[in-house]
Amino acid sequence: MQFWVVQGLNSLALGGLLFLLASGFSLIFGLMRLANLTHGAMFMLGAYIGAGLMRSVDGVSLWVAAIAGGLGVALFGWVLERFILRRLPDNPLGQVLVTLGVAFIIADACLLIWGGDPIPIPAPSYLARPLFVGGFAFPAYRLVVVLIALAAAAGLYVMIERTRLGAMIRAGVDDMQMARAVGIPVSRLFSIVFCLGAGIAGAGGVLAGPILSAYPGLDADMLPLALIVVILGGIGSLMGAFVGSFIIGIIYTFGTALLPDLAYIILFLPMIVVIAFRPQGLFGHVSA
Amino acid sequence: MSHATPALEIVGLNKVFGGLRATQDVNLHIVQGDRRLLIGPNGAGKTTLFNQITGDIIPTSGQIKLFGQDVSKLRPDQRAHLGLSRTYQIITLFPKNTILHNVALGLLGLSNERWNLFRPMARASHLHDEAQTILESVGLGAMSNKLVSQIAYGEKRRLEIALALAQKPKVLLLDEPLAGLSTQERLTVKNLIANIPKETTVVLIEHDMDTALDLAESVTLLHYGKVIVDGTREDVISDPRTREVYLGH
Amino acid sequence: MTISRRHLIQGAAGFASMAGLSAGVSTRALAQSAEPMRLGLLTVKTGPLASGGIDMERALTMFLKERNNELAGRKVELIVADTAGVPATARTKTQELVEKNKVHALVGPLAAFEALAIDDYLREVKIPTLSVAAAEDMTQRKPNPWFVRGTSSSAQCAHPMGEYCAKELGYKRMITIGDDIAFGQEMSAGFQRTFEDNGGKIVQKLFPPLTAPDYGTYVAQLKNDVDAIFLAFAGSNGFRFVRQLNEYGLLSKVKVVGGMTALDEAVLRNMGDEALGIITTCWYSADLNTPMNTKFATAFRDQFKYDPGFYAAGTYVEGQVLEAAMTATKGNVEDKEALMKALRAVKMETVRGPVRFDEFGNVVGDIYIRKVARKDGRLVNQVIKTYKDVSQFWTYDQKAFLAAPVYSRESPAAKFLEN
Amino acid sequence: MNKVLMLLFVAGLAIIPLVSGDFYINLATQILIAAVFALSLNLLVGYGGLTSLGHVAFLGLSAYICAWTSTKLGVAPLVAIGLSLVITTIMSALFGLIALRATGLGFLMITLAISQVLWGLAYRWASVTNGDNGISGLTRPSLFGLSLDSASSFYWLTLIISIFAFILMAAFAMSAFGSSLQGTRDQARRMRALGYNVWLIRWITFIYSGFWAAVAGLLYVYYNKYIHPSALSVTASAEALLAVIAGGAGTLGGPIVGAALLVFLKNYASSFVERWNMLLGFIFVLIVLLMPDGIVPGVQRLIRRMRGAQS
Repeated sequence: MQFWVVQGLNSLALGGLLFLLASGFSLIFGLMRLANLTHGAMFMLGAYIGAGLMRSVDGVSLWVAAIAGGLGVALFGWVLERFILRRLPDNPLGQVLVTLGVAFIIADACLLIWGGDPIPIPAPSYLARPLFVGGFAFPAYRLVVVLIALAAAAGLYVMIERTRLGAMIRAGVDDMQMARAVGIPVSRLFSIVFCLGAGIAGAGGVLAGPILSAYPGLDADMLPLALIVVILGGIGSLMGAFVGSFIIGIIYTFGTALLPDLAYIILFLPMIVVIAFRPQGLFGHVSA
Repeated sequence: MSHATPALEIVGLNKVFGGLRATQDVNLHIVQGDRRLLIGPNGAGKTTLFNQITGDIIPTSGQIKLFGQDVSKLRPDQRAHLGLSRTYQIITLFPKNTILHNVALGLLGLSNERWNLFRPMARASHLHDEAQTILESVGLGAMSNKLVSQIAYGEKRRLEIALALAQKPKVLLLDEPLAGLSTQERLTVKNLIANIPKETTVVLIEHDMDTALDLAESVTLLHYGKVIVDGTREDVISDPRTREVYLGH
Repeated sequence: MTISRRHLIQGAAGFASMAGLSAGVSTRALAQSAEPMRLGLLTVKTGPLASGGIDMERALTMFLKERNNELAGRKVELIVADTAGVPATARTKTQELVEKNKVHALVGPLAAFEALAIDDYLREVKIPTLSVAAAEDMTQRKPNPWFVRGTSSSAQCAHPMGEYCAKELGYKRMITIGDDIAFGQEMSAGFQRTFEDNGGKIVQKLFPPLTAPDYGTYVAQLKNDVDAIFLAFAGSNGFRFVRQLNEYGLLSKVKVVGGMTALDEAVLRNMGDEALGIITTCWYSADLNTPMNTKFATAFRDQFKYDPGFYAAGTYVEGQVLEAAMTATKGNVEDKEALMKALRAVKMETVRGPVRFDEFGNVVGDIYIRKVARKDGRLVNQVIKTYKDVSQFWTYDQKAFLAAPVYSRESPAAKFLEN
Repeated sequence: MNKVLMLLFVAGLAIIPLVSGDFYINLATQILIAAVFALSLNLLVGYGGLTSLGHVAFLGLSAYICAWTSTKLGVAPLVAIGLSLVITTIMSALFGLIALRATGLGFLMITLAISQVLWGLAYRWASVTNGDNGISGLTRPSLFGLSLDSASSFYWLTLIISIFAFILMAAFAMSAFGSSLQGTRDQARRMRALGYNVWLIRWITFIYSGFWAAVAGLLYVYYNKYIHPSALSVTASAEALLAVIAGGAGTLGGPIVGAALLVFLKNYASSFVERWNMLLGFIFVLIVLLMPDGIVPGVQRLIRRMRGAQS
């Protein structure tokens, strides 16, 4: 009983964390058709900015650090989009090279600035205690991560479905040429969406900090997860990223517990099955 | 081949996208050597019909027969080997290659040489000679070494047709071959189409009625994925339903 | 800041004089020659293992600087190579140090798989190597004659810990959890062996993959009817695991003990009160109260603002061992057989305490049981018990030990697992 | 003219062991191995438009099979080599069946997933792979009684195999089949209408590419005499992919230039530049900004422009 309850909550918490990681990736890919391989590094950069800030300035709360991390990485994303990626439309191989190249730079810069040791990001003290759920202890902060992910999903949903910006994004996702033709400022839209995606990754890195900490290699650990979620859920689909995150959370948590020998491959097998039989992902319309 | 067997026959064809019925119970009977014009307003399902004939889109139900053979289950490349060929409304060429190479690819597709993993393509001189001849026939012979990305739009339109002709098709589907051309260019392409050998069956989608009707022997009017009128040129033109579809109520 | 500390080979002159040397040249002449001793350091300065690698470089540089870059009257030129923690790169870098820089001896590499990747090459080129890599078989079933390890084998510190847990702490039922690499498996196996030989039972063994994004799912699997958990983690994983135990409120319910890298000084400085009271085992502690270590640890802390841990102290010990051996050969490093013999004959007091070497080149020395405590505001590993003169074979018969298969996930078999 | 240059280049490569020390010979050997591997990946990425992020699967598979059969089963080197090539080629045919269900990002991910599954097996299936300890103890066979233990003899063998590999892969790219392959990259739909079985063309390419990756794997394992799961890591795949793109995907010289650049930076420049990872990143960004198609096409364009300016 305890196993199922606690692991169930673990699945949700990991799912929430993955959504914070993958939603920005999905957003960027959906509109720009750009596989942003810098995404893991942006997540790590956010975590380090947050950790550095909380460590060097007294009294900075996690929430302030998350906003700072988000803004910092969004700014970085703006520079990357404005000065490099914009020159590479219709050059997917060039995009691969440049996004991986920038990821190398970020990883090495973080090592240079913050050193090789892991830096903890403390949860707010009122969330640092475990909470009792049906008699079982569970970390309060992990439950909050689920709530944050739900709030982020709701916020993104409202933005995409109810706002003018969202309408333009949807138009661009559906048919870029048509969007251009009806006068949507596509290049400005790209900048905004890339910044937004980067910002979510940065803030996500800080918010995941109390669970993961900031450490060298966080980028490489996270990038495949973002890709798996997005591929499984369907590229460019917010709903897909959301459901994909939680499915991966469940598969990983229960898979490693019940089939420990498959721990290494548990994340990749379902993906192979999904792509092989449903190349567009569970919720995608376009083929991957 | 007896004349009773149509070159292209479509039986009870349906295609549903989500809730949209793009093709509704289409039946067509096109005899060998026919010049068939498909007309209909935008969104009538003309290109969707082409895509089902070539196999790019799998129909929801119904049959497609080439010279009596049911090809509904065949892949597009297998249908090409049975003599089916097409052009595209949106230019679909190989932009990084020369015009000559484009046509040579068209020739290679039906030759077993395409499976040769080691003989250099550059040494396949017979392919290039034949491609050159085809390019001469569409008036592009002088520019065969230019890259597709370097030639004018009208020339690309002609290359589209040359590429299809290289396959020596028995049934040729032309999707708006005159789209976007100047009056002068239209005339050139029209002559090109008119000179296609008579034994080739041609199905044509075209909005430019003046030119297209000259080329056509029979006409099919599609509307909302359905065949509205089907018959000889004169019959369809004079049919009141044609007027209704094009002029509104 | 990006200027390298590495040196280029000094040119053709150095090469020619090297080539001209023969074994017959008197050692005195050598010690006085202008030719410096070239020492290669194989370390990791990029990627996830960089933390320990940077400490290795800092400690060795500090060691040489304290001696004015002179060991046994011979100038020492240090050449540092970054293996990036990749075996194939480690091999190339070793070749570079040996063939291009013509080093006389090597310190490093950091990780076991790096040591294994260069194992055959070291035998081929016969370069005395002082490593911190803990792989058991490098000094057991497949000993490399050019290898000296002044730190410990993977299980060397875990052996006394198993006995300590069973005898002194009175634990009966325990869980081991560690990285799913040879290092973690060998440590868990060694702990299990002595713990069970002293009446304890290992009822659960877990090995999360190195790349596990989060230990939550493993924390939730831990059996709750046990006395304690033994951590066989390396790098920052122990730190992350302990933090997550705390998150789940388990740190107050179950005792935690650890292997030699579970709560190293390197991660301790980033931890809080949750680490207090955790007992770990290692061949070193920055808090070790000997004059030599106090001097070293203080100097290191003054310079880098944190306590030296496993990698820093280990490399410093290797430096001391090398110096002692060179003193014995009167500065002759060209005669590699002699240097190697001298290295293995070293018997001395180092910052970790007294060390000597067994016939396989592995250290015999003191192992400390340490408890995390707060001292002058920072967390330290306070020594609470010392096991004297511990060998890699513990108290077992060496022949029987070597006849059994090397420690692994399955060996020795865990007889008391409950599921 | 071009042929003369090529011959001079090969002659230059052949005399490297006569004029330099072991370290540089070994560096050159590694460049050749990386180049064969990058060339094999280039068939997929450059000529087929199929961006694989898991190509090390084949290098690693063949290296592991060779190491395992040689050291644990004790089979003769020729048998081990044969088994590695045959099994890896068969596996690439099987993996191709799965991977080619997708194109674009889906293909990238599924190849990544396959290589990660193999990586996981290499770590976890320790009874065969020795897990994290890797398989060591492989010795180089001798060839017609000639020992391959010295750096120069192994270099020459690698050079000969690399030249063969280059010729056979270049012939493949320039053949009628290669033209078809490039057609499927640029305009898959039209190719189908022209009578080409696009899927089959891609599958054959996938297998052929897997075969040459297996050859690179054999060279890799005999060079290192050691194999570790890190040879199957995403990083290793990404490095090869970056080499192909940086040098110029879809050109014959590109992957060689890219592989040389990467091996050089990783193994040599890292001795002088402490933050060489960052340098590598900046070089990639610069290449993309200055020569978006990669170094080889970029330099070719530059030369054409200079010639144009002269005349």
